[in-house]
Amino acid sequence: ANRSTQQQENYCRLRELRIDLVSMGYIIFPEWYHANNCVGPCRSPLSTRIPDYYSHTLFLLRMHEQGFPLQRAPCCVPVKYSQSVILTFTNDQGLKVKRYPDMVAEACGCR
Amino acid sequence: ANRSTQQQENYCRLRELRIDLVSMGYIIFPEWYHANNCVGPCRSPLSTRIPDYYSHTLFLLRMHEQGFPLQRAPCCVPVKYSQSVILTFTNDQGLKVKRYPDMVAEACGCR
Amino acid sequence: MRVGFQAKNRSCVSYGSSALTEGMEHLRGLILEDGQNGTVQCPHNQCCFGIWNLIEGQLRAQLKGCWISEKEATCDSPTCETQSSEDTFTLSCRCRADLCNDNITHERKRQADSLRSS
Amino acid sequence: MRVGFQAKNRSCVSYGSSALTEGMEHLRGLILEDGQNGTVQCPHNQCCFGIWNLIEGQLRAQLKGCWISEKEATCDSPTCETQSSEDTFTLSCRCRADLCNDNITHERKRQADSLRSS
Repeated sequence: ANRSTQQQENYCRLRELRIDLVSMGYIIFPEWYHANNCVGPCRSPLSTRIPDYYSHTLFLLRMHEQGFPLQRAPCCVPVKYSQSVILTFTNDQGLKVKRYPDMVAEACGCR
Repeated sequence: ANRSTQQQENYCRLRELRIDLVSMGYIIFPEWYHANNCVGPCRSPLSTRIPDYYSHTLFLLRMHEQGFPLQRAPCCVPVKYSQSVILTFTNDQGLKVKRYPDMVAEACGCR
Repeated sequence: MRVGFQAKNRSCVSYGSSALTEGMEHLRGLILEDGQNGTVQCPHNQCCFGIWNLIEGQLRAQLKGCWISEKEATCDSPTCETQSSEDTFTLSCRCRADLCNDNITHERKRQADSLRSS
Repeated sequence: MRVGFQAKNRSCVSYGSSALTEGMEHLRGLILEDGQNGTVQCPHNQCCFGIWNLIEGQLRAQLKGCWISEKEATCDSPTCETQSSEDTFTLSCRCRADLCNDNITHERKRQADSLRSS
């Protein structure tokens, strides 16, 4: 049971990541935010470990396991995002508020 | 112009990949299909190179460029799939036809 | 490309049996149901297919008809030949000529034919 | 968690100016529009915010009000202090106490205050 937990811990999943936005230069608010990131290896079996199941990924992993070299192996990435509001400078030192999609990673998957 | 073309060629994009399904053991048709795959590096600037633009990816790349180590760098993955029909054996040697989503990579993006 | 009047339909031999236990709805119009033998017409870009069991050297048809040929999974062969080189219980083919799926060519049949003709 | 009757609103100093050229709709109800000065009430988990220009040592307010505090971008400080250590033209803060965004504390002001008190 302990070993299985350890394996799950080390599988593709959402981890905390705080991104500093002030250093971007043109962003005023928020100064930073919890963007999070998807981290961890992608390997078989997919279905029992991850809610997002892609047939394409499954077949890529099988090819890989059968010894065929893949130009790009499956990768742990965000499959669901949420949006956020950002206050930035405009080009002429004015202020602008805008809602940006795909700001925060909410769920991960192997693709 | 030539150099720019070369750079685009080397950027994250859809490449042909044929996957053999008969070797999976339980699949009868199709024997193989054009699954395709997303291959190539992800780097700034994102917006001019790729139609699918993610704020999350943009900020990850900026962090990376500013010298902060990322646990997982942006990765070139399918962002759009299409479905396909597969004919397989059932557990008791019967036959089963099913439509599977996410079979074919149709578009790529950096996530 | 628009399909003109010249584009002939594909004719495939059809056979439906109880072997198909799930997903009949995906093959509606592409096979005849309930053990009927006959011919079905499908768009000219479709493949014919067939699945047989090989029992004591005898082929027993399981399913025949038109296959849903999507752009990403076409068929190349004009004749129905088994892809598998192994000694399997189930033989299958997809092919792209009218009525090409009537019978399947397989190793043991080919060996027997060449023995007979020599 | 349901917000009970005990949960007080947050009061923030509000100031709206023509500096906000785009996206006013996202701050509707969170700032007073058209150069009005006053106080706005927002849910108790929101932050107050303020943006000033620093012109010849004088602070000129650009925008004040409640900030849309989403779970992924909260504010920690009870007082309004500039995050930037650089000598910038624009100063800003977000803070989480009633009316905390009336004025901003910044390096040069702090230096001047400490000189005065010594």
